Amino acid sequence: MTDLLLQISAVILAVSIFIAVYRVAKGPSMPDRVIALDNIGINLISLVAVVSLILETTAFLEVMLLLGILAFIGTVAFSKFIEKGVVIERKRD
Amino acid sequence: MTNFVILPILIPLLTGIILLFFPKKVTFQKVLSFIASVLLVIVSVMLVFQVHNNGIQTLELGGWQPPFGIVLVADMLAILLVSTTSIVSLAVLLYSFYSIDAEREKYYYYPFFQFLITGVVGAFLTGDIFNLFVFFEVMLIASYILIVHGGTKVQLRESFKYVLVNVISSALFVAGVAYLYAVAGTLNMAHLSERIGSLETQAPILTVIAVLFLIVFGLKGALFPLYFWLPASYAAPPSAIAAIFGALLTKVGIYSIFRTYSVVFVHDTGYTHQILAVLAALTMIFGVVGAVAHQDVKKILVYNVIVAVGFVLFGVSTLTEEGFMGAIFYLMHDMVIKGALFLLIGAMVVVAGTSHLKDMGGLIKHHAQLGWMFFTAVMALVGIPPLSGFIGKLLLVQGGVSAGQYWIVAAMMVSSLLVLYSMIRIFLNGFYGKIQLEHANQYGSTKGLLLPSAILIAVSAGIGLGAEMLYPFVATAAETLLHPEIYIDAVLKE
Amino acid sequence: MISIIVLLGALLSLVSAIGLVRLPDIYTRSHAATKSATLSVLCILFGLFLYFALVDGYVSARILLGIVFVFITAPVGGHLIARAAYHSGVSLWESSIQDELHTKKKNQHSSS
Amino acid sequence: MEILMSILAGVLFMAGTYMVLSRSFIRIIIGTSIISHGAHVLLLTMAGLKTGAPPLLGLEAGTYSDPLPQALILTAIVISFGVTSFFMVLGYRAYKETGTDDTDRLRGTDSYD
Amino acid sequence: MKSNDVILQTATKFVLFIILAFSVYMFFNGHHEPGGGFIGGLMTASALVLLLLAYDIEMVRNILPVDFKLVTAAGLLTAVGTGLGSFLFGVPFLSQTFDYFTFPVLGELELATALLFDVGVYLVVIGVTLTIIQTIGEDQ
Amino acid sequence: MLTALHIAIVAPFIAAVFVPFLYKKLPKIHTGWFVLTIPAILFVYFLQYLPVTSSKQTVTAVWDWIPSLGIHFTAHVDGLGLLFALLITGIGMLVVLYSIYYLSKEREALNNFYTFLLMFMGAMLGVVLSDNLIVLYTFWEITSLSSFLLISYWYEREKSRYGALKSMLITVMGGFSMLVGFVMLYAMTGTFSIQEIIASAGDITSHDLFIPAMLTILLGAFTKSAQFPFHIWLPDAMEAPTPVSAYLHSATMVKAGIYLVARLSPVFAFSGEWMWIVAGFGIVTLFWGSFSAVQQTDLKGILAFSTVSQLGMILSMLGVGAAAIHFDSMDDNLYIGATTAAIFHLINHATFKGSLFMMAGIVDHETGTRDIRRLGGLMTVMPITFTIAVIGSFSMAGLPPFNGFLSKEMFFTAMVDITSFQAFNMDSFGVLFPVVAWVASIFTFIYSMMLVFKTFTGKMQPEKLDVKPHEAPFGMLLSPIILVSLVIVFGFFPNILAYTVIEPAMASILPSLLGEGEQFYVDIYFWHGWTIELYMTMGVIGIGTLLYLSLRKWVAVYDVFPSSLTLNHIYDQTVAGVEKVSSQLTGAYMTSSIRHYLLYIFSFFVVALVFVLFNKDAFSVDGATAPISVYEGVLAAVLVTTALVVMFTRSRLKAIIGLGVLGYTIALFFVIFRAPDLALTQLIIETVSVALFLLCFYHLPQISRKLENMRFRAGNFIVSLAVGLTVTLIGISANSSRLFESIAGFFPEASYDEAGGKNMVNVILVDFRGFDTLLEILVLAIAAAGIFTMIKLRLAGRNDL
Repeated sequence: MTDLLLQISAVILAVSIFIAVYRVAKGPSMPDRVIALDNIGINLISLVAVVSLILETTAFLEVMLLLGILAFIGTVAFSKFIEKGVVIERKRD
Repeated sequence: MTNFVILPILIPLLTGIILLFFPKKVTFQKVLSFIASVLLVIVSVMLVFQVHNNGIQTLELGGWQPPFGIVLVADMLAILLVSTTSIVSLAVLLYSFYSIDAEREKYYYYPFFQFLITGVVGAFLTGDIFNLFVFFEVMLIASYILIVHGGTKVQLRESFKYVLVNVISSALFVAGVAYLYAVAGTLNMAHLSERIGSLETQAPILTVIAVLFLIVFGLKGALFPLYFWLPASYAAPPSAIAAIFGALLTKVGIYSIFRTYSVVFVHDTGYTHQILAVLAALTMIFGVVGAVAHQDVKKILVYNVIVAVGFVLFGVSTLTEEGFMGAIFYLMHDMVIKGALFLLIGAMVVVAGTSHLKDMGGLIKHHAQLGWMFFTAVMALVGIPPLSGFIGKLLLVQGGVSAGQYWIVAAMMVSSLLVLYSMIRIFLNGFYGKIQLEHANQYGSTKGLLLPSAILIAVSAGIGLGAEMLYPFVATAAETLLHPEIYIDAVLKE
Repeated sequence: MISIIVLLGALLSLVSAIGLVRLPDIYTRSHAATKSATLSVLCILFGLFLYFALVDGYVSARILLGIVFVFITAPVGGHLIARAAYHSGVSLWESSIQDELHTKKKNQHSSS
Repeated sequence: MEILMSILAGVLFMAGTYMVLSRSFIRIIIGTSIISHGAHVLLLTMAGLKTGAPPLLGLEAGTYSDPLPQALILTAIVISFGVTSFFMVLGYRAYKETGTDDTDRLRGTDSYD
Repeated sequence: MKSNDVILQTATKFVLFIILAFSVYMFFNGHHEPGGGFIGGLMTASALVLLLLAYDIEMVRNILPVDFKLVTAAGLLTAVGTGLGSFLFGVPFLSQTFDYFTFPVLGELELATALLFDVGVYLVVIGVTLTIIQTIGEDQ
Repeated sequence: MLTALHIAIVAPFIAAVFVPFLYKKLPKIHTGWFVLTIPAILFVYFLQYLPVTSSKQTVTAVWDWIPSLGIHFTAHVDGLGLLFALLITGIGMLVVLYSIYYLSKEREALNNFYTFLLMFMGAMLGVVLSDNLIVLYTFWEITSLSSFLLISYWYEREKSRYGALKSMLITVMGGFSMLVGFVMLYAMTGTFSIQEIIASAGDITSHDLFIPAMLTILLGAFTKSAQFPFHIWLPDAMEAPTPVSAYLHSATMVKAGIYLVARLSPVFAFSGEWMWIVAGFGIVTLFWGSFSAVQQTDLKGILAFSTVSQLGMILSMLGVGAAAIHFDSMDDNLYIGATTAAIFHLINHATFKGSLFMMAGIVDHETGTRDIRRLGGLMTVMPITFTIAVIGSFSMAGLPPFNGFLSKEMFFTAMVDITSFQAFNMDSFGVLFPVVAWVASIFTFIYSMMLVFKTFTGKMQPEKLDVKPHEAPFGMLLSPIILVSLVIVFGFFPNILAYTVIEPAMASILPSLLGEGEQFYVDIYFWHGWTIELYMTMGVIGIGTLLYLSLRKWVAVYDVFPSSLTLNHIYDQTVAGVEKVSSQLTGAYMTSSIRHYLLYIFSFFVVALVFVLFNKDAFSVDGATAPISVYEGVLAAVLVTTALVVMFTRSRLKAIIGLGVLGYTIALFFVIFRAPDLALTQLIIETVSVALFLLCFYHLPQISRKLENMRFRAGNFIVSLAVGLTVTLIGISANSSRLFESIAGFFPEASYDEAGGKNMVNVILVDFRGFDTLLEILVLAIAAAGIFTMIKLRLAGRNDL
């Protein structure tokens, strides 16, 4: 029972990711894609968690945390890129 | 000394790392690289004798027995090539002192150079197929940078192509390792050899993998029809770099084919080696056709690099003792003489102010030494005895005849003749002929540029005249390759 | 029990995904993507934490850290994107009623 | 699963190859990156999938997945990162210097006379 | 267009410590749990990248006045250096060893030369990532 | 062991090293005087061997070069070798003497000239005195080289370079072919020693390689000896200074081919192919050379074709002489005479042709031209030269009482005799030999007369000459005078040669005829009686005179041949054609477009692998596979979709984001496949890469749609699909044939116990395979330094050399 529910959750999460990928492909604007990407990152965390449950292992805890960190950094980078055209700024004035 | 085998890798590696700290101290860089290169020559020659006296030398890195850890294997073939590499690299280094401009020197030229040598030497010495991949990458990334070093337009243009092709071939390499691991479950070449050699049943998939590896190494080693990237990219960088490329880089690919096709993929030689033989023949023909087609001295020489690939691999494909010995002799010869020729052509371009044959002429009037050295080197390249190319060619012909590959022997001779034609044209139109007056006032100087080539030509003559002294070493090398058991026993110590 | 929490989280994520597709403009989509997705991941991580705590008796600081981290960063990320979208000129849904930033900026512009 | 993953690796190779064959720098570089992904996936697949617990002894499982390919892939990933970043900068510089990102305009002058 | 990044910068200060702490944890625990020199190094680097994103190059340079190329070289030297020790002891190159020591405060700890090697890896990864990003960032 | 003999052979090389120093240090003295000592000493040295060889002894001295490969520097002096050695040193001496007066020490680069000449001399000695085929080959190639250098001595002249290249290409081609032949001989007999090969000659005649070996070796000999159709290099070689022509291109080098044929006769001569090929090529060359000589207008041109023709004559005699081997003993052996004639004529030719070349050189030197249309009436101003010309030419034409007459008579005898040989169809088709020989001799007569009378008689045309002609200095005349004296001496006393030189040489060529302690008896005499040969000679003189006098009327015959069919034209066309075809071919595929290159590479990848896969029947789908969960399937769909999006998008940013998604999905697969370290690494690296992509490609333009049309993309798609399929097919097959267990079982136990780590992947990275990791960070470091360099170091606009 537990396992079935977990499998269903995994499928749902995977489908969510798929939908988000659709958004990435579709756009229409760049920020749309970045939001979708952010969403994919978060869903990935969930999916890894579910997979950890399915596999009953603690090996992937770091992966989840890292995903969180990276999704954040990625989002920051993209939004800066969209907003300012540069990712890393030189001396601000 | 336990760690003797790793010294040829460690010396350039450590030198390069130390040099990374002091990019702007050019004199220090020169001195240290020179010392390292000399040391490398000494150590590798010592290793040759050690291998000769005590058999194959191995080093289990980290103390882990193969096939679990990485093992360095200095068998005779590897260490002979390492020695040749060390000599060529020393000569090229000397040439660099006078030919590389100061800005380049300040931007890590010497460290990159040392790292390139590290990669080349390591690829020769490793006994693990994945480690071979890693050494390839070391060598390649250093070569990418050396090609683009300086960032002129033509360098950027050609290096883009060069990098692209090599990145793809690296990916294919990984794919090849993947397949091989699936089938054979191990990475150590001796272990692979043992496992594949023990097969009783047919393993057709291994043949496919063998061909895949042929493609991967063929891409690095410029085998037909995979060499297209080579001519332009080798002609783009400064002569010293072109020399080290022309002399060494393709040889690593060839060596890898040599190694895998004599030690690992020996289950279906009638099939795989016939493919290799045909490709080798096509390589020599197409290579020399390219050389004849060009009027640019650098291009002519670059295409001749391809011809040599065909020669050596033909020797490999014969699976005979003569063929193997011929391939080894020819490989060593080609490293030396291609290095010399690239350096000489470099000096020639410096004094002529152009690399196009139509714009030069009569150089021998003012640069007789250069001219005669070039002539001698060409003769060595073509295989005129008693210079170095001859002995390899003789053995290759013997191997071809005893393997019954008459057509390929004929192709070899035809391409030799055309090699002669393509190269002697440089001599006739560049050194001989009417002096081109419009360039007369800007003739450059060959100061410091001739000594390195002189060393290499002397080595070439030494290989030819002193073939008897070299013979036992080469024979041992061929022996090891013909009998993989020797290699397996030395590595796995069973 | 735990699987139900997880399933809940998964469903939330589906909701946010549907929102991501169905909602009309970037700003509303951003809302769906960040808010409900954050909730979904918190649910699932909490489920995971409970599972290890109850089943294996293993209290993982890393999961807690993860929860905290997502909690902090998700809103910041959402904010940044929305701002970037706005500044790069992505238009609002036609049915939006107010655009305060726009008027503010205009004022700034005219005053300076 | 292995067959599925082989197909996925094939798809990655296909996508990468297709992009590499196009004319703009950035697509080519992305293409090489995808091909490397394909190779890594292939290596993992070829080692056999789902054969045991993650290769961490702390988990005290009965069987573990083959750790060797994982280590190899890790090495390969890092190397391909280095190479890809170099390649990217190369593309960037080539664009700045030659003023084009079209490989067809990068032919150069090769004369055969 | 000028815009303020107060929210980002505030969040960054906070997040940065989490990341750094976590990366150090992953680095030291790498021998037993997922992690190690690579991952630790990359995480530290990404923390610094975040810093670069939130602030600017000069700012980061003021905080960390280090030539990352030298960090790279130092890392390489460390990694090779662990191998060089083997010359002294007459064992194969890169032989690693480990033992358990009891420390006054920390209790029994495992010390492995592999860790030293990993330090080299760690340094190289940080050095490389930041060299690349800084160099490109400066060029734009 | 190194002996005096070896030193004698390499002495010229050693001397050659000192020539440049002498030239530099002692500019007052003509370098030739120093050089002269070398052939002189060597000539005397080799004379000492005459008694040895006359008593049918041979001298052998071995010096190891590469004994492991059967390559010994074995010096072997027998009759044949000594004959050539004496020719080389003797004529060499005269040529050097002549050159001292011919080449000005003020204007010419004598250091080069004499270095090359000495190199040649040493090489030539090496060829004729080596018993080892490989050593012979070594010296053989050096003769080609030094010939090249001597022909192109005046390197600023276009024609010199042309001639040099031509001679080198043709002779080196022959050399390569010969090398293959030698290797085949080695494959049959297991030795490179000529004497040993001769000893085992009987065993190899039925070997498969026998005929190929013979043909390839003969190709070498024919190219060197300028046999039809390879003779075309010789006329162009006349661009060399005249001493060189006299030495290399008439007396010595061109005879190396004849030497080789003679030397290997005992090996091959038993076969009919040998006889027909050698004799046939010889006789055709004889005719063609003499026929072509008549149309020449350049003195040296006439001499060149004459040399071609005479070489053909010697060769045909050697070929015909092979008939003798079919008899067990010398008694009543009708065919021995041919070999005798060959050797005798070889010597005669060296004497009269050498003198004629020197004569031509003198005329050239003193009048400034060699064109017979501009010359005439020199008899009165250059009487000595005229005398030399008369003696030389008449000997060449085969007129009594000169030595040429004797050998010509013997030649006719041999040609007539062969028609009675009862094997290899000689008795039927062999009749062509005397007929062609006779016709060729008529032309020989004509051009010999032209040499003398066009140059020295008739009216002098001073207006056509740049300088006022006068007789040459005595020193210059000395060498030709010595040579023509020999012409006369050998004419009257041919048996001086018969006992000392010819008999021992024959013993080398026809060893099988000699029993224990036997020797040849050669007796050459003038008067044979009223034989058919004498009638033939008379016919030659009669018809030849008529034709010479009516030359103007029939010379138009030569115009019948279209110039596009001449061999020279064919050579030029071939060389130009090779270049042109090469350019076109190379230009066709070396487009310098990376896309094309990649297409070739990928196509080859697909074709080769798919071919092998199915040809070897390696494709199979079975073997254990892990189960697939639904969510994994969905994720696979995500991966495929993303890949397709990235493939077909035209937006740069979309492609980069797509790449990021791709990387993250792959990381998720890593999680599913229990690889936490991989997932971690992949995630971070993907993020950093994406950041770098953004950094780098901000400035690049959008991917334009216009650039890539449908066909372009369809082609790419097909290729990439094929690549993907190939990878998949091999992957499935490899998965289905896991032949061996993985070595993975070792790691779980060893990781903690021996390496002290619980994370196996990390333990492998830092310990088991720490070396990989070390190199991997090296790659990273190099990449970083490289990126730094690439951004900072810009030598743009600099032209790199």
